[in-house]
Amino acid sequence: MDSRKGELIRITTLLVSIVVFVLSLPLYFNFNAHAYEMQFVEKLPWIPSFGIHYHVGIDGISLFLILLTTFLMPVSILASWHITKHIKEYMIAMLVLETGMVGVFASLDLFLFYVYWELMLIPMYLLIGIWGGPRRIYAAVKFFIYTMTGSVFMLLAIIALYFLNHRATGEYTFNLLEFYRLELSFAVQFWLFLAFAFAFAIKVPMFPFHTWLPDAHVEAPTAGSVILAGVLLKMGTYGFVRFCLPLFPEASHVFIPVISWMAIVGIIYGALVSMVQDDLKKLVAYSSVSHLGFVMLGIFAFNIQGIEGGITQMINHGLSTGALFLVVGMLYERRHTRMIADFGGLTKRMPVFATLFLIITLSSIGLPGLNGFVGEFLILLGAFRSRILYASIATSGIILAAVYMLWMFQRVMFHEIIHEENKTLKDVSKREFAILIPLIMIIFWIGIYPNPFLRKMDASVNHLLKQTGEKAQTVSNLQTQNTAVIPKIDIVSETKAEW
Amino acid sequence: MSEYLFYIVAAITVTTAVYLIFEKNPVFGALYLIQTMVSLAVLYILLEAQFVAAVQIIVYAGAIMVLFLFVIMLLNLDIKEEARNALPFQRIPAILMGIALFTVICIVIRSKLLQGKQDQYTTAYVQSIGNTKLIGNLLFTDYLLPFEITSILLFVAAIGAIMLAKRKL
Amino acid sequence: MITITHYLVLSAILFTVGVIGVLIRRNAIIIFMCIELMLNAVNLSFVACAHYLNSMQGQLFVFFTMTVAAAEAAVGLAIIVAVFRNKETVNIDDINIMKW
Amino acid sequence: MLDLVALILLFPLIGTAVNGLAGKRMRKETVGYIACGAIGLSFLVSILVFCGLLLLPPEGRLFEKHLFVWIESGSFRSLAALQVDPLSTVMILTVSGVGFLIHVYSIGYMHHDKGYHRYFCYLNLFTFSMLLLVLSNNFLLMFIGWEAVGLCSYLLIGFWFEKKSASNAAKKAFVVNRVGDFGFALGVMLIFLIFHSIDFTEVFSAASHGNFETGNFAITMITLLLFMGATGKSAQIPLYTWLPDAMEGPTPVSALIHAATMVTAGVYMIARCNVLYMLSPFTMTVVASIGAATALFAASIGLVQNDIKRVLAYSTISQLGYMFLACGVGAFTAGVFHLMTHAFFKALLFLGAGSVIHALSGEQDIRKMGALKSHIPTTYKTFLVGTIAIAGIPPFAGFFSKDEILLEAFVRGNFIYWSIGAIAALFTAFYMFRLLFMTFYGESRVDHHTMEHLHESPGNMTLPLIALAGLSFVGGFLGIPGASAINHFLSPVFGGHTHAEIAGTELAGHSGHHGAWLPYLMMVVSTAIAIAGIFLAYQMYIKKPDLPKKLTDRFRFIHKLLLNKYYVDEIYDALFVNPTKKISVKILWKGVDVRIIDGSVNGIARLVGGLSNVLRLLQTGYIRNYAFYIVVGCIFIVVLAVFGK
Repeated sequence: MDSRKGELIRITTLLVSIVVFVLSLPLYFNFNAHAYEMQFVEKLPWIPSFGIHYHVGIDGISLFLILLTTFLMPVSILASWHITKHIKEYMIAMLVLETGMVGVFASLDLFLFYVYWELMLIPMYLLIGIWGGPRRIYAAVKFFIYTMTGSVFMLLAIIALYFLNHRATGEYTFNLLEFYRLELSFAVQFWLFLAFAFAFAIKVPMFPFHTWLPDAHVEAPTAGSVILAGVLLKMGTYGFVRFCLPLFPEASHVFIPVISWMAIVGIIYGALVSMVQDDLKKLVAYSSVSHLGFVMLGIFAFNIQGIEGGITQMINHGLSTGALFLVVGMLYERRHTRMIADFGGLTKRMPVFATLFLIITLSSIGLPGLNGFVGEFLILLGAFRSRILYASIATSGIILAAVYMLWMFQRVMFHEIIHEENKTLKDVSKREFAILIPLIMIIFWIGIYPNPFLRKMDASVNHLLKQTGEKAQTVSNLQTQNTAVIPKIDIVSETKAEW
Repeated sequence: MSEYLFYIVAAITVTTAVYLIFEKNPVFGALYLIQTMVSLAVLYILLEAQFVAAVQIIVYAGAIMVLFLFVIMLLNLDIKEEARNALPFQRIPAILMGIALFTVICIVIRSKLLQGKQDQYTTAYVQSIGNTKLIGNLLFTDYLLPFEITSILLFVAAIGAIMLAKRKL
Repeated sequence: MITITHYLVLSAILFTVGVIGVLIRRNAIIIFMCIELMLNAVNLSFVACAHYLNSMQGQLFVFFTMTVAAAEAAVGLAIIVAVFRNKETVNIDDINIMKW
Repeated sequence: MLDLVALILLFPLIGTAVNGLAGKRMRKETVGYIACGAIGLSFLVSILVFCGLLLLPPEGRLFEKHLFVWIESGSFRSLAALQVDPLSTVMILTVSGVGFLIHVYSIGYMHHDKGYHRYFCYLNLFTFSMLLLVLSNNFLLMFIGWEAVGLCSYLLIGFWFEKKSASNAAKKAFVVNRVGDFGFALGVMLIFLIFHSIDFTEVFSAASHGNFETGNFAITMITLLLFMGATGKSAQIPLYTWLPDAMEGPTPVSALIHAATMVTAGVYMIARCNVLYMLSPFTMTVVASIGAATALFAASIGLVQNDIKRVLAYSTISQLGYMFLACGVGAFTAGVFHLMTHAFFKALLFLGAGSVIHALSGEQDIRKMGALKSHIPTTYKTFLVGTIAIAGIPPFAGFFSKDEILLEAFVRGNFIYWSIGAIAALFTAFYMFRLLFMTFYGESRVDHHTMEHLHESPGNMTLPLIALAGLSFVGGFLGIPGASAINHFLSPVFGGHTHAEIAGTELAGHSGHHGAWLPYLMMVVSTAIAIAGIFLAYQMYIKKPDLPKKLTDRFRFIHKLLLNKYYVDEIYDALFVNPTKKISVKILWKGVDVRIIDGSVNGIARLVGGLSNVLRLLQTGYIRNYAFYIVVGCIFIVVLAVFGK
């Protein structure tokens, strides 16, 4: 393919993604912050005989995730300017990925959700498998199979819900809002929660389902890593908020200790392992495990601070870790290595880059005044309100975050330049500057004035808490009885009548 | 009379079929198969299906089998072609399975699981119009669409055969 | 009195013989002929059923079967010729790359 | 006038932005003027605000300015709002005043540095953060300032990032501070849990209205956690180790951040929360004990150090210990007073040390100095003022504040606190004069090459020195026993509770059982201690220069222990740093992650693969074989259909 054609493809894709972003902005401005109902709903029959609809809509929870997706897309397309291998296919994969991601966050029909969920898996698989690093096939397959394993259980649970709903209401539908109204027995909730949670926990990824992440990140191209960390991981946490909590409130309450401990272990473990990595991308990947642990802890605090913090932290992680991957990508483009030991002293050659990198690093550490702090503090506050012990242990993660990020920053950017190759490095180009600046502006914005964001979530999060709280109370006695023993009624007998 | 005829023809059919599968020389095999087909045509006449009998001889025994013979001769195959036998151990199980299959089919036939419905085309009715004419009528009225699709199938097959067989297009 | 059962059993015998042929022979052309034999066996049961049920559908089906058989013979033999041209053999045991 | 308070923050922020974004393209002079101008304006506004506050009646001296709602989630609410009261006014005046002088000094000191604009950008950012810290009206906003000063400290310690030791020290400072911040953050959360608010006014009024009995467990936890934050920021045991290393930064930075302002944030915070601390006697004991221990511990290390800046660093830690001792016995005013005077004379000492280093082209080892008195007279004179001030000779600033702390420790605390404080004071006088003598007196040990370049610093460096010397001289008069202006001024903040009848003016209250003569006796005693220390130093380093060597040989073990700072860094490394690294690599990463989790995942994959390898043998590639399976399958299905029912 000649270069002019490639350039045309790049520019077209970039324009498309920018247009999508611009189109997504009215969602924010026209969003009614006082309503908890789904907004901008569209519902068209798709396969009416099975009760499947093209049913999309957003609330205060998905709003920001969609905006994050549409925002990160042009950024990552700009960051893939250097791709020369199969540009056309690459760009197609990126755009299909965007469709899938936005679809996942917007769908209110579980069937549609599942379709989107799987849809975005394929371009990601290709992005890693075709445009990735040397061990890309291993990483891509690992990523795919890990996610698929979880998805299968989720699919089963979705089908079970479908039939349970039919038995309760006599109507065949995949409508999520209908499912919200179901009164499920505790045993059913228990198993369905497990199935959903398994799928989402892999996606998050929570310890100990995280090992696909470092490999996938290391091998993926820069843009792939950005999207993977920025958006794909959020699908797991989003899934917990959107599906697990409101659909299975009692089960969710029972699982608080399990999930919280997994999250806490993830926070500390991710941080410790991240600390000793010698590959930049791996380091950032493990730090994601730690950050997402915070998000999960916040969500399972079951109070408004925790969940709002969790959602904020999802956005923050998308921005700062996305930015970190971009930065690592820039280094990689220059030196074709990601080993920390190959760098050192870059500040001298690349002062502007150093400043940007530092801001991003600090945002990831959670320095007050930058975005990371708002989310982390709210999460910890929420967790603290529900279980002091959890929050106290998790807070130590912020110490470790400082250790691993600053140590990395020091080894990459500070000291004398040892390697000859590093002496001729160029500072950020205009394109790279254009990539990072919007991210940094939002990092500051959320850090200094997060209130507009938080206000838009209020109604939805309050509603969510009401949903989970009210439903949980109705069967609270049952719950206390069942915490000790795993319920024996399995889903098959519950739904067998339908078959 | 027709009873004996059936038994005789049936015996010939089975014999030639068995010869076919144990015959080493493909040319002879083809000839046995032709004989089988002719015998079957006789059975069709016994079943008062004159048109089918005619087509059986013309198309099957005539056209298709000639094609077979033609290919056999074109490829100039001789007996040693079957030298390599990768699955010698499959011979006995295969025959056993064949017998098992036969048993199963017989059981199905005996169990009368599959029962047909009596239709209007009695022998007398068919003879009053004529077997061939009746088939023709049906083909061009009720079965027009399958008939046309068949023509397309043949067309495609012809093209496909040419595509496959020609070295260079 | 010859009943439908006679014809069906004869058809079954012919079919089974065809199956055994397919399973034990290695010459592609003979296997092909065995398949023709199986087709014919089925044809026989069609015609027999049609006769004893006073129906024309059986005969019409046989007609279609024959067309398909003709088409199949044409294409199948073409394939055999093509394979022979490449591999210098029609022994299907030598044509076993369709694995793993 | 009070409305202008937001400007105090705005100016340094503008300075930061201008220097940060455009500094590289501007002339060095412009950069310096902008930075100094920003802080100078800030200082002027601070004075205006101070005057505005003075115009209010003493009880009503509390002004809050709401800017915007920062974080709000459910019942949690943190405003971006500023609070002006006597305590914060003292702090902003100190910070912006001393900060301004140090900015001016930096123009000369950093003149040849390549990162000139970067330096001033950071310095302005620091001033902004510190001012935010002291002006905020709630705990979370304070936490921004709290962490942001830590960041600036990080940036400035690692300013010469090419030096490995500098960047290591920077990282260490940030991380150790983070350990403290861990406690602080938890403390803030606990406050929210108990008080349902993090607003200073609301929390303190709730606490002081008797809702909590003295010794309340929650309050004790809160205060302990907050104190943990303070130990990090203010370099107290056990988190003091970062401060000596922080001397890797440029000297004015050490003066501003690691002596005068940032490190006192912990003291400020405890003074700010005095209401809470007074409710928890246990915490007060902890604070006082740690303060006293740190004062003595750091002073003892300071006795033998040879790096001019390190001596000052340990001195800083020791003085901070004094401040905590004061807070711990409930004498918050004394603590804040010492904070202020310490800011003056320690900034002076550091800048003086900077001037010496500047003159000697970067030499910091006092063993390679000596007899500099005549070469750099201005520096010498001002340094002398600072040394006398810190040693506690009347009427210099240090005397009044230190004396007050010792008095309070005796009156409110017990004899042990006092005696520890007294010993530390002795040490202080000794090591400071040792420093002075070794640097400016005796024989010159400066090497020949450096000697040629020996020069007095330029005017923009000496002027701040002179100004600070003046402040060190007169600063103490703000707190003359009996007529203490600072006591009076701060009493609305600290006087709101029954326990704290502040020292000084109200000392008469204690005269019942101690007698009115006590303060005067104390003054005499502490002066005598200081003079003893000075005399000792004079004996050892002027009169008998070979005496130290002998002593060193005699007490080799103690000397080595002190020289190596009690091996605390090594102990920490062995206890925390290395095991963590090792566990992370060996057990967590290579063990759990790679072996166990990935091992089991890959193991499952391999198991499936192995099974498939067995199963694929069925796939022979022989068509007849497949046909056979088909037949078997057909038979099976038919049998199932016929007999299955």
